[in-house]
Parts: sequence; C-alpha cells; structure tokens
Amino acid sequence: MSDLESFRQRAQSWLEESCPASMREPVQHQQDIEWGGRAAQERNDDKMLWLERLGKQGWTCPTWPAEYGGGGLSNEEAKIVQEEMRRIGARPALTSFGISMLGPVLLEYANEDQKKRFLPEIVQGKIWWCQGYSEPGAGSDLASLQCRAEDKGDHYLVNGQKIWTSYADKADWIFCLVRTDPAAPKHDGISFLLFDMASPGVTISPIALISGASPFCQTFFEDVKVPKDQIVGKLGSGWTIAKRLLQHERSMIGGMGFGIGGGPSRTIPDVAKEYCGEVDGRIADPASRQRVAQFQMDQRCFSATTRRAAEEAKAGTPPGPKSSMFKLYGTEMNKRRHELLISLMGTQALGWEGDGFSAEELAETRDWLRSFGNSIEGGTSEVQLNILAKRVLGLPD
Amino acid sequence: MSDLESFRQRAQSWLEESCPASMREPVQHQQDIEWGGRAAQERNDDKMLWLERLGKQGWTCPTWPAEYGGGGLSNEEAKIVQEEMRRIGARPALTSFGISMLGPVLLEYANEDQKKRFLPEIVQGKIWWCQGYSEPGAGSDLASLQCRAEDKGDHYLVNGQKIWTSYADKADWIFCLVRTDPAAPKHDGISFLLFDMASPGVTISPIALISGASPFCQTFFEDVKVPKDQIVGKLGSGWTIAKRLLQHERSMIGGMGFGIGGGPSRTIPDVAKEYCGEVDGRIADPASRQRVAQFQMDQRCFSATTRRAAEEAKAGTPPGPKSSMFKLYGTEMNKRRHELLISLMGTQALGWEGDGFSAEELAETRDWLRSFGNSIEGGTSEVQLNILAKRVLGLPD
Amino acid sequence: MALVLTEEQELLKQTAREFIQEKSPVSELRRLRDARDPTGLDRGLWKEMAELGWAGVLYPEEYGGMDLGYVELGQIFEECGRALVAQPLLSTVVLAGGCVLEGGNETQKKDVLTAVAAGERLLALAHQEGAHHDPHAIATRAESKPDGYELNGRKTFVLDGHIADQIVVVARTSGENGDRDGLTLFLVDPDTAGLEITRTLMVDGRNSSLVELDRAVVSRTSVIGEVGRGANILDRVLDRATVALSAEMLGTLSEAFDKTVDYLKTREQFGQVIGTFQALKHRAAQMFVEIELTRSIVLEALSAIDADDSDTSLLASCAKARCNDAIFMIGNEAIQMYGGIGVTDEEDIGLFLKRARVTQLTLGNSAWHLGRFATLQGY
Amino acid sequence: MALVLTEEQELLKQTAREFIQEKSPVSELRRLRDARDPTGLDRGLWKEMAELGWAGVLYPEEYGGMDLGYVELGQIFEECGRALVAQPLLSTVVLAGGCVLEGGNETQKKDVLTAVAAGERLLALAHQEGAHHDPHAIATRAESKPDGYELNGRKTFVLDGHIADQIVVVARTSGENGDRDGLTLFLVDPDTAGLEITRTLMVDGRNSSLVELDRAVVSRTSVIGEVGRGANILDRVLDRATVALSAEMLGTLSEAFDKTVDYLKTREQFGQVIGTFQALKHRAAQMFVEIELTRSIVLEALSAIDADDSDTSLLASCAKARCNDAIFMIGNEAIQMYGGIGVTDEEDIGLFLKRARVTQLTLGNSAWHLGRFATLQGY
Repeated sequence: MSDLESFRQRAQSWLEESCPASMREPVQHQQDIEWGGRAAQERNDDKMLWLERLGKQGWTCPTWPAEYGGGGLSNEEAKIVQEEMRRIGARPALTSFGISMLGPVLLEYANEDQKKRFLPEIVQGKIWWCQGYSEPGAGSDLASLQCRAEDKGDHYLVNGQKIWTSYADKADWIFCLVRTDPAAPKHDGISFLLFDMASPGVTISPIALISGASPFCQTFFEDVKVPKDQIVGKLGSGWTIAKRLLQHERSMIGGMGFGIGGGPSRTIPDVAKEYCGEVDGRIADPASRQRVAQFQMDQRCFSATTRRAAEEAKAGTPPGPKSSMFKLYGTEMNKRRHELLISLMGTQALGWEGDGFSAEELAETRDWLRSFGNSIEGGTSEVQLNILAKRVLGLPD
Repeated sequence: MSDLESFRQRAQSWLEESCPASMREPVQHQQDIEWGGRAAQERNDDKMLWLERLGKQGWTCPTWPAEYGGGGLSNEEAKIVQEEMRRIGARPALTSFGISMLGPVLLEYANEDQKKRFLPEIVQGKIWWCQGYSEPGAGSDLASLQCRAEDKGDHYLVNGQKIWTSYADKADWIFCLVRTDPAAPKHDGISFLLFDMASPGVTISPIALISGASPFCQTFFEDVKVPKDQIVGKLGSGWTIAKRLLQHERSMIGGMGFGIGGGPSRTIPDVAKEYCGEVDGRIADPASRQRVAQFQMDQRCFSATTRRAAEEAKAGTPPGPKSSMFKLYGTEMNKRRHELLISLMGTQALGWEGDGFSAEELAETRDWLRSFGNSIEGGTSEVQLNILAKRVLGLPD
Repeated sequence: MALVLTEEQELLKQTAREFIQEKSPVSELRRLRDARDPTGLDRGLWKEMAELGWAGVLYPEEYGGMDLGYVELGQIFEECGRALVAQPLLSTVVLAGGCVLEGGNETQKKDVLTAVAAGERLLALAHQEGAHHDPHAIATRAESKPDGYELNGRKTFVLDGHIADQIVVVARTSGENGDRDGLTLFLVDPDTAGLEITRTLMVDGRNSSLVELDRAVVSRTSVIGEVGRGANILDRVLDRATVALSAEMLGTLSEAFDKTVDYLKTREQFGQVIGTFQALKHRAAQMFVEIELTRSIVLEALSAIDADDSDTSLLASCAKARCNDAIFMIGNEAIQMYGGIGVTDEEDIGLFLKRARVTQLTLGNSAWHLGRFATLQGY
Repeated sequence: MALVLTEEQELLKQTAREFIQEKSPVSELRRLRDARDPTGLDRGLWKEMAELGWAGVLYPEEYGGMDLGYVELGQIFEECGRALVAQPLLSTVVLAGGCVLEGGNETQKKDVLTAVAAGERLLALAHQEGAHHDPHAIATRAESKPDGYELNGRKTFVLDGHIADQIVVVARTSGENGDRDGLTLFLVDPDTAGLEITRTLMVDGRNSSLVELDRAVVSRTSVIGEVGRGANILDRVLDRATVALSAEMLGTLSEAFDKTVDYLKTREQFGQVIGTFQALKHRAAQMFVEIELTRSIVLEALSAIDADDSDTSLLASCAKARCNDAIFMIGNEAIQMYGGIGVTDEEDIGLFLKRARVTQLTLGNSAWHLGRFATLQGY
C-alpha cells in the first residue's frame, strides 16, 4: 500500500471517529457557519467540539507548517483530507478571514515571534479576525487611506475610521492598514498593523444595506494604543502586504459565486418551470428558456475556467494578475444569476417580508439586493478591468 | 386664399410642368443618384434637364438667399416644395456635399466675393465638391493633420495627402483643411482652403474596402498652387469652420440610417419568415422573432427621437452637441440592422459573387460589410461618446 | 402627434415638480416605510393633489374632472416618478378608475369618478393571478347565481388593494384560462363576505395586496360593461396604464441618472473626480442616449392615446419595453458607479433601484411586450 | 478530463504553429482569393500536412493514421484558425471522413481513410439544405430502385464540395422532413450522372458548393452504416465537427485579439497611443476574459470527445455558442478599434471578420445551440 493510501485510511478512521453526526448535515442557515473566536470558546456544542478536534489536528489549515499549528500536510494529503471530509458530508469546522486572508500573508511576511503567536490561534479558531482596509473617503483608491498610527515611543497611537469592516461587531482582533508616514508618497507611508478590538478607543456601528441588516460595520478608532511588536513586515511596507492579501481575497470572492448566498435551493430550470409554466417538458416562455440556457452555459464555461486555472497552478503556472478575472466574472455572474431568478419568479420575488411570499421567495429578494455589493467589495469590477488591461495585456497608462 | 396656399398652387403647377416623368420613378440604383459636376454638364438626359430646371429655380437649396442662387424661400415655403415634390414622387435633382456640407459654412464664414462665386454653382450642381479632411496619421484626432499650405506671396503651395476623400476621382473641387502655421498650437494653425482638383500636382488613388470597391480615395498633393483668395475665413481659423461643418455632416450621416444602402427591399419580418420559416403567422424561430421585434422597437424609438429633435428645433431649441447622439445611434443601429439580416438570412447572406445567391443576397453581404465603416467615418462612435459626456453631460476632462 | 409640450403642459409639469419637491420628496417614501405606516401613503396629501386636479385630469368636467389627456397626466406621472411618490395615481385613477371610465354605466361613472376626482375614494384593480403579468390568464371564476355572481379565485399584486374603498375584480364568466372572451369586470366592496385582503410588503415600500375570493357574492349591478366582454375594457385600460407607468418610470430613471451624473462630478478617487474616467464617461453617455430615446417613445405613446391612434397598443409595448430596459441599465449602473455607499440603505439611490425592478415587472416585462409587439405587427 | 496540455500536445501545437507561419500565413489565403484559384486551396501543401500526420490524426494506425485524439487535432485546428488556413481539415478529415470512421464498413474504412490520411483524397459532406444549420431538416429523398438508390434534392453550403473526390450525401429513405429517423448516408462519386456541383464563392474566400441531385442513382454498396439510421452516425460526427470548428474559431479570435492589442499599443491619436484610453482598455480587458472562458470550454469539449463523455453534445453546444459570441464580439471590436484602416481590404483584420461570420453560421448559430442545450438539459 502506498503512503498516500495508508494516509487515506488513517484520515478516514480519524474523521469517522471525530466528526460529530450533526456536523455531517448540510449547512442550511447562516448560523450553521462557525467563525470561532473568544465568545465561541465559551459554548459547548457539536460545532465547537468539531472545531476543537479538527483544529488540534491542524486540519483547518492542512498545508500550514505543523510548527505553527497547521496540519503540515503535502498538497496530495490535503486533497485526501478534503475528499474524505466531503465523502462523509462533514461541514467545514471553521470559516475565517484568518485562514483565507491573514494567515497566508503572515506566513510570508511576519517575523518568527508573530507567526508563533498568531498562527496557531487562527488554526484553532480562537481569535475571530476582521479586516480594516476601506475608509469612507477611499473606495477603489484604497491607498489614499487616512487612518493614522503615530509612533509614541513604546506604542502606536491609532486614530481614524474604517468602513465595510465585516463582522467588526463580533470579531476579536483586526488586521488594519494605517498610515505611519503622512509625508511619504501615498503607497509608501502605509503599515500593516494587528490589534485587539477590545482595546479602549474602538467603537463600532453596524451598516444597514439595501438588502437589510448586514455584517458590515463602520469602525472608529480614537487614541487606540497598539504595542509596537504588532506591526507586520517593515514600517511603511504595508502596501505590499495589502496587495498580496487582496489577491487572496479576490480568489476567495470570485470562487464563492455559486451555491452561497441562499436563494432557491432548486435548479434554475426548475424555478423557471414553476413560475413560468412548462409545455412539453420545456420552459413555456421561450425568452426565459433562452436566458436560462445562456446562463447555464456561461456558468459551465466559468467553472471550466476555474478548473483550468487550478490545473495550471498545479502544473506550475499560478494565475497572477489574471486572478482579477475570477473576481470580475464570478461576481458579475452572481449578479446575473439573481437578476435571472428575479425575472423568472416575477413579482413573487419582490416581497420584503410577511404574508404572501414563501421564505424562499423572501430570501431571494434579499440575496438579489445583496449581490449588488459583489462587484464593488474586494475591488470593483472597474478596478479588475484596469488590472487586467495593465498587468495582463500590458496596455500603457 | 392665404399666401402659403397660393404658393402651394404655384409650386404644384411649376413642378407638374418641369419634372420629367422619368424623374418621378423611385431611385433604385446608385446610378440613379445625380451628383452634378462638370462632366455631367455635357450629358443631355432627363436627370440633367431636371437638375437644370430645379437649379435655375434655386429649389435645390430652397432656403438659401436668392442673391446666391438659392430659392430664397421661407421655411414654410420650403416645406411646401418638399411636400409637393414628395406628392408627385419627384426625385431629388441633386445630391451634393456642396449642399449638405460646404454651402452652410460658406454662408456663415465666406466673404461676399466667395459667396457670389461658389454658391450659385453649388445650387445648380455645376461643381462636384469633395471633402479633404482626414489624413492617414490623423483619424479621430483630425486636428493633428499634416497637409500644409505655404504662403508663396501670390499663392499657397499645398503639399501632403488626404484619405477617405469620397469621390475624389470624380469631383471637380475640394474643400480642404491645411496647416498654414506649423508653429502654432495644433488647433490654431489650420486654414480652410478651396481648390480645383484639376490643378497640377493632384493625384488620386481609389481605396478598396472589405466590402469591395468604394467611392473613397487617397489623394496626394505635390506642390499644388492655390490662389490666395480661395481661403475661407481668416488664416488659421479653419478649425472653427471645420467643426461647424462636421456638425452638418453628422446630422446628415445619422439621418441616413434607414432605407439607404440597399439590402432586401422587403421588411425585416418578411425576410425572417422567408429564411427562418413561419408557424401560425409567426416567425418560426422564437429567438429570431424576439430579435426582429427588439430591432423594430428600437427603430421606432429612434425615429420618434429624430422627429422630436426636429420639432424642438422648429420650436427654437436646436440639438447642438446632442446631435452626436444621432450619428452614434443611427450608425450603430444600421450596423445592427445588417447583422440582424445576416443572422436571419444565414449562409445565403455570406456569398461574395456568382452562382448560388440572389442579387439581393449578394447586395446584403456587401451592405453588411460596408456598414462597419458607419461608426468610424464622420467621427467614430467613441468620439461621439466623448462629445456627449463632455459637452452635454458636463463631465470634466 | 406633437412631440414637444405646449406651454400649458410645461407649466403643469413645472407646478407638479415644485409641489412634489415641497410636499413629497423621496424622504417621504422613506418615512412611510420606516414608520411601517399601515396605510402606506398619505391620504391627506392625496386630497391636496386631488384639489390640484390630478385625480381627475382624465375625467369629464361633469364628474369634477379636468377633461385633459394622457400627455398632461403623463407629466404628473413623470414628476411623481422622479421623487418616488407613493400615491394611488396608477391604481385608482388609471387602472380601476379607467375601467369605470371606459366601461361603466352612467350611474357608476357619476358615483365613482366624482368621488375619485375629489380625492375621496381609492380604488384598486384585482387582475393579475400568478407571478407575471398575463392579461387573459384569468382562472378566477364568476358563477351566475339567483342573487348575483359568486366569485372564487386568488389575485396577486393588487396595487393599493388593502386601502381601496372599492375593488374592480376581473373574473371569468365563461371560457378557459387564457381566453380573451368570457371575462367580466365587477365593482366590489372590500367588505363583501368571502373577500379577504392581505397586505403584502414589497421591496419598493409601495402598497400591494393579495385578494382572495371564497364564495364571495356580488350583485348583478356590480358588473362593469358587458358580461363576458370585459377584455374590451380591460385591454384598453391596460394599454393606458402601461403608458402612464412608463411615464413614471421615465421620471424615476431620469432622476437616478441625474443623481449619478452629479455624483460622478463630485466623488474623488485617485486624486480626481471619477467623472474624468473615460470608461465611466462613455457609459454615462450611453445612458444619456437611452434616456433620450425613452423620453421620445413615452411622449409618442401618450400622444397616441390622446389621438386614439390605432398604433396605441404597439406604442404602449414599445414604451414599456424601452422603459424596462432603460431603468434596468440605469438602476444597475447607478449603484455600481456610486460604489459602496450605493448599497447602503442610508443612500437614496437604492430606493430607486428597488422601485425600478417593481415597475419593470408591473404590467409586463420586456419579453412579454416584445412578444405582443411582434404579434401586433403580424409576425 | 485534463484542462492543460501534455508536453507532447504542446509540442504538436508548437510544430503546427511554426509550420503554418512558414508555409501558410494569412497572405496565402489572400493569394488564393486574389488569384481566384479554381481549387481554392493548395493541394500540394495539404499533402505536406498529411505527411506531418495531420490528415490522419484521428484515424487508426492500420489506415496510416496516428490514432491520437481530438485534443491533439484541436491544437492543429486552433493554429490553422490563427492564420486562416484554407485546407480541408474540417470537410475531409472530420465531417465526411468522420462519417466513414464512425459508420463505415471495413472496406469503406480501409479505402477511404487510408487515402485521406495520405492526403490523396478530399471529401465533402453534403448535408445542410436551407440557409441555416438544422441537422434533421433533410428533404432530399433517396428512393430504393432495383439498381440502387435514386437521389433527389438540393444541398447548400457543402464545404470543399467542388474539389471533393467523394461526397457523403445525407438523404431521407423514410420519414418526414425534420424526423431524426429515416436518414441514410451515401458515399457518392462526384461524376455520378444527375449530380451537379456548383462552386459558390463565399465572403471568407473559402470553398463551398451547391450540390444538386436530379435522379442521381447510386449503388447499394455506397450506403454508410444502416439504412434509415444515419442520424446515429451524423449526430456524433456533427458534435465532433462542431468542437473542431470551435477550436479553429478559438485560434481565429485569439489572433484577431492579439493583433488588436498590438495595434492599441502602437497607433497614436491625440498625442498618445490609443491603448492608454480607459474606455478601450476596459473593452480589451472584457475581451480577454471572454477568450479565457472560450479557451476553457473548447478544451473541455475536446477532452470530452476523447473520453467519450456523455456530456459531449452538451459541451459541443456550449463551446460553439461561446465561440460564436466571442468571435462576433472580438471581430467587431477589432474593426472598430482599428478605425478607418480596419475597413480597407489592404489590412488583414477584415479577413478575420469575414471568416468570423462564416464560422458563426457554420454548424449552428448561438440560438440553435442554446435551444439544443436546453433540450439536452431537460428544459
């Protein structure tokens, strides 16, 4: 038996033993998603049990080095773990910006002490991280941020505000872009700072969206003291780290497109048949039939492209700036998907709450409205087009 | 009887007497269109007879002042002439860039001598004028033109080349933009010059398009001597005149969109039924049916807009820079029309010549290819969008 | 048909704009929504509008109306659209009131139209049944009984249904679901036994209801027009309502565009206002062209109604399809150009987007109107 | 199914590109066109291509083939598409040759495939009848007679028909126009009495013909596969040809795009290269994304054929519809971005545009493939 086969056997039996039965049910509601964090540590339920077990094993971050709490697995082994989890229908034990965004840049840019201190907490879901990038005045022009950190000898003093901070009202710590040198050119005076959201001077105000309540917050910092060893990388080198982190974020958002965000659990053709009628097994309205087919074809093309990029990456050609394409097309496609559903479901998909609409219909209304943010957050579609034109096609400024 | 009614009666009887019967048949071929010019004067046919009569009356340019050979009519009277001509199916006696482009700017910018000299010839179709604007290096950036006219004391010496000169191989005279001051800022050193295409040093080479032969030429000037009294307006003020002329050209091209340029003489729905089949009186293929309906709706919206602009102009609000919209939408729509026809007529509309295709099918292929130039000539669609954004919406540079 | 407004029409439009700016700006819709106002509109304000003549623009003077036309009414709709005014112009004046105007007998007209013109009575048309507009897809049955008609069925998306003083119900007295023949219109009291009205909260904050009919019995005098020939009235009314709604949409999309152009001129990014970016400029210019075309076709359709032109249905479909497509494009572009702030509830542009989609699906989406246009044109 | 090429496949592609750059650049198509070459292609060059193995890529080694798959053949098609190569790969190797490969008996295969693989025989498939691709819309009749079958009908758009050494004719032995059942394939000699071939000159300068059958009698041994069951062969072959053509289109549109990006980097207007204008940049970036999606789906479809995947038909429709839309967008954008020079015959980009439209209408336009996709997916 090859090493991989025996690894698969061990993974199988470990998972069989460790994954609670309730964690093998499909994720159905937002509440089913576990984000970890300090508050979670006080709970005593299957979600926490599953997180503790998988986290101790390091398999929430299977390929991170074992010395930082990761699984220390090879890519092949990690793929086996993933396959075996999928086979038994095991839920992800943890969803976290620590894993998808912060961790990778800490591994690349943090010093040894920082890695030892922060990475194991991420692996085990002990700290819920949030991202302090955007500011009210600086949208697509992220680097024009104004939030500043002054060197006060033994600490930095942070003043300013952030916007679009997802789950700032629930998170424990923040990774934050701050201006440490106001005199430097705008890309050079930025640093990458970590700090505790429980620090005095941090206040948070949630943002209501057109789709209703949201995880987004506006976050205000007034004379927040941050120890100096919580800066990552060199002073003033925050922009480089920020850009790398954005690449991780974009692949994450671009890949999210489908299945997430609720909406009808049935296929789009089934929705079409229900709301527009069916004649001889076909969607009755030919215009809707064509739109559904067009969407499904495009979806198929996009998923082929995602798989091709993954295969190319495995074969040694990472996508680089081409990854902007996934953010761009994935989010535009998700918007199109919801517009299509709205047009199929007609006035039944335009209810806000209460009588006259099914839960599924009301969810679709909200999901549709929420999808407008997709092509803005994490870098607008226009920014992605600029990146593609400049860095992939080489068109001059 | 009101003055207008009696004018109508007089116009009726004059037209009845003067318009030869053969000139009351619809225009069917390119050759049916009369451009006038020196060569035409030697002909002795109904087209020339009709041109001579209408020209002498000044009704080729009904609202131009009578002192310059025009009809001297009021707008109401001119409308009556138009209506009465349409009533008996009279063809336009003359198609001419002199009337649609040069004349209006001469009326506005030329000196008295020039008006007396050139306008009557235009009215009577004695001179075929062509337009010397574009140059190979200067496309949308018209003002970067290089063709120069040097002041040699008693004459200008013109050297350079022009491209896209329609009918340069048939025209008698050219109105031409030339650089008279190479040291001035690019918009300031340009003058508006008229000269005879029979002058020594003028050579002409026709341009073949993707659609086949074309009226366009490349025109070369080598030491062409031009008398100094053939400059219009002040030296160096050519750009102002050029822009005004372009407005006239744009309204002309935008208004052309339909009916011109051949293609099937039947309606688009009839073409669709013939080539895609018919079920219960409907176009058999639902996708084609929708596309046809969409196109016809857009056509209806556009023609309503053209009529609205005309009514607004009559009511005292001329379109101004908004006229770019007509050039933009009219030409894009003509392109769409041909793409729609191609898609309906299928492989039968992709023949080049010879067996297997009807004359109508072959004409459609050429017309489709010709239409690609529509959104480029006379100011590209991109230039029109720039104008609308800047001059209508007031968006800053 | 004139495609420019007369001085009187311009004046009417200007007055409407000023009145609305003062009395019913966008914040009024937000207030009604946030207060979860049970009526969903301000009836006092409606009375004021009626006093200006808006409720009776179309109606003969003998019923207290102004006896003007759709071009005039269209200007009021357009201005209401600009400020997302939540008032029963469409439901009461054009839809249900239109049924009485087109098909009612003298008694009905005198009673209903006079009260509507005075701003004292609200009406609703209970027509649509599924999730989509489909005029003759009526399954609701009206059976003749000794004491009148018994109605059974379920109506969706009844605009202003829960506050209506009278409801016009479209039901089938003969024929099959989908037939044009066999429809009959009934003028029904909302208190009728067996009639159940449920308010449905829509994404645009405007009023809509479910109307359920379970052995609801109405008198023979409640019939509007001829039994079984209701489609003759209904089709005319729907065409007119489609054009009126198009005029409202023109106002909404024009205002959303104007707001967006203003935003492009003030919002700074990368050290310059974003209106300097050529990609955004070109998109804005394209929207401008769409709006110009939309304005022309709406005006032509309004004029066609007043001239009782035979092309009215054709133009109604043209206008609505064009408005649907334009409001979709402009709503979505507006949000995208506003960026993050555009998707917050705090910023008004989101209210325009929500209203946009509801209007698109009211009285026929673009595909439906394309199909009808083709049928009318003989293909 | 792998979506990256193996080293061998990359090498094959590279070799093809170099060979074509040297022997058959775009200027070769222009030369054939301008010379009004009666053959419409260079048979000597085809022989050289056959020597490289291209004509027999798909065929078993026993017939002189290479016994490789569609992924390999697709690379050759793509490179041919880049240079608008006028050679009978589609007509001879995939379409008519494919019919013999899929349905022929041993005698037919040995005779035909061996000759094709050697580059010595050209074939054509006479299939389409109207102006549009519609596989089972076959009115051409084949009636059984004592001495064989008598064929009557008219075939349009027969690729390379006027130079074919043998023609596969699709005719109906039973059933009605539109039925899938009742089709039969015949391998026919072009000299057969009653068979008339007329070359039709197409806008893209490539070969196409009319084939008219007027009481043309062919022997019973000319039948390929089973009488009346021809659609089983034909449908498989058309799927494969659709994907091969898609690969060619991918090459054509990629090259048109590359040329356009180069032009954007060099053409100056208003004192700067036009590639600096943001509106053009965004449009170029959008085209780039379209091409990436196109490349993925073409590769997936090619792989699916080689894996004999049950999704092959579905993917063929996906690939063709996507190629149709991408080549339309890119062809038109290319001409517009080139400006005036783009519409002159002197500049090559116009040749890409012309070829684009012909490929779009060959083997099904997007609406046809959308409809088929929906049917295959059960809606």
